[in-house]
Amino acid sequence: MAIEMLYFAWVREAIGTGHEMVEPPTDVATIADLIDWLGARSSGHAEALADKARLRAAIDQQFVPLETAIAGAREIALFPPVTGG
Amino acid sequence: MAIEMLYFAWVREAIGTGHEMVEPPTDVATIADLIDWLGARSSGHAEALADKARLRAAIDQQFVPLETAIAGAREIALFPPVTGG
Amino acid sequence: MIRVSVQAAPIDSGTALSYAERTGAGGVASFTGLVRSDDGVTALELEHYPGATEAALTRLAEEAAQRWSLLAVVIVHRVGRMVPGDRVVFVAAAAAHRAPALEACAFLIDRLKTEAPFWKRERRGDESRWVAARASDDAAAAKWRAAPD
Amino acid sequence: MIRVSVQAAPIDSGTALSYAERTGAGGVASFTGLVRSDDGVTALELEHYPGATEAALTRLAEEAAQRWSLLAVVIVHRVGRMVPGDRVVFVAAAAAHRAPALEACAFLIDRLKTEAPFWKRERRGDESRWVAARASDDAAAAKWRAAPD
Repeated sequence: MAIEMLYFAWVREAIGTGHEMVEPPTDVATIADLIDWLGARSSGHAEALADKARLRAAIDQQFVPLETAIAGAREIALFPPVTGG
Repeated sequence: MAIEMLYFAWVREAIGTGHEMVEPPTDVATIADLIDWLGARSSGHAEALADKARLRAAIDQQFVPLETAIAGAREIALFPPVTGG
Repeated sequence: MIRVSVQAAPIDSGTALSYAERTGAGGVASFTGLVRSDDGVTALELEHYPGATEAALTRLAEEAAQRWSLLAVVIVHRVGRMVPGDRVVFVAAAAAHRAPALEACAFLIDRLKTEAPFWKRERRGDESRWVAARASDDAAAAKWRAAPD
Repeated sequence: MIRVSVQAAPIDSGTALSYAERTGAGGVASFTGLVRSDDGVTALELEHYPGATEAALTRLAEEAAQRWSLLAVVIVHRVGRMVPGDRVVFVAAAAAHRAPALEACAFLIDRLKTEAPFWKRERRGDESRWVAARASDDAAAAKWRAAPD
């Protein structure tokens, strides 16, 4: 199943794009699994996604913990903790 | 010694003026004494000054308790509790 | 920077807010009090003690500025006749960070209500009455003395 | 009335404040966050998550409106490039009385800092770095959960 990945801030910069389509295998069950799987795509992915403690995620625009299952997700965003205001 | 009296809000309305010069006798020592003494000047004064619990005062533009001595005061204001803001 | 104004003219919030912003502040908190019409009030008349009012507001602004290391305090209070929707009072506090700005703003309006010599008269059609002071305002002002942080 | 805007254009505080006033409110509290220059920052760049940002701000405004029975909530957040003195964010809460307006305003800015998907990059001359999230912001946001009054 194709998922649209979105990246923001330094995650986007390290990966080199803010947007890509991916098709993870079925054993990629959670966002944490997805992060590990994406890390193998390029050295930029590896650098951006090495430390899960620095990452936050949203599924279909809802903030969720990294343990959340990705089944049914159309859009998943990975980004650093927010710093607005 | 002449004192300039100022009255505000319903105190002013009951007395019928916002301003008058008075010369209290020397046995009028505190603002509370002054209020009692002023109360005899007219029925309007009597009505305005009957209940000290409803009155606040300032000597030379500083808020003070009614027990404060008036010696040396040039301007004394009597008014209800404030309701600004 | 402290700016205090007691005025018969309408309050321009945008301008008043911008005074507080011209100081390199990271955060500006403001409070605007308006004439409500929900209990049938058709007009509000504000009387004050000229001279003493400005002095009281300036002292209040100085106390807040010192207590929270503020970069700016703005207090504007209208007097005279107002109608529902009109601004009665505007206070703003500017600080390097948001917490002191927000706290100081609450302090300013709480203390202004009990310390500045203003008196309100409400009109409802042909009737008119002086507004009574509220115990809840005294309590709100007193809490800033009880817990100096 | 809830009004949320995420915009590249400068924030007009006077207009934003007036949105909150058009509701018969007795009190309107606001907070404005500005770009500081005190640590050598020459420019600030704000990135956000289009769609998700507006949704997060609207949820936050609705939560505040319900919790404090607000008459209006206004949230305006700028994105893109800013310089010191520019307004980054403006929040305002309108209520019948001052206490709920002031509390809701603090709630809005505390929670916005940890819940809305914005990311800041600071420029100092030729250098540029992403701002790290602060534990103190998490603590400020968490206190609104710990003590629901």
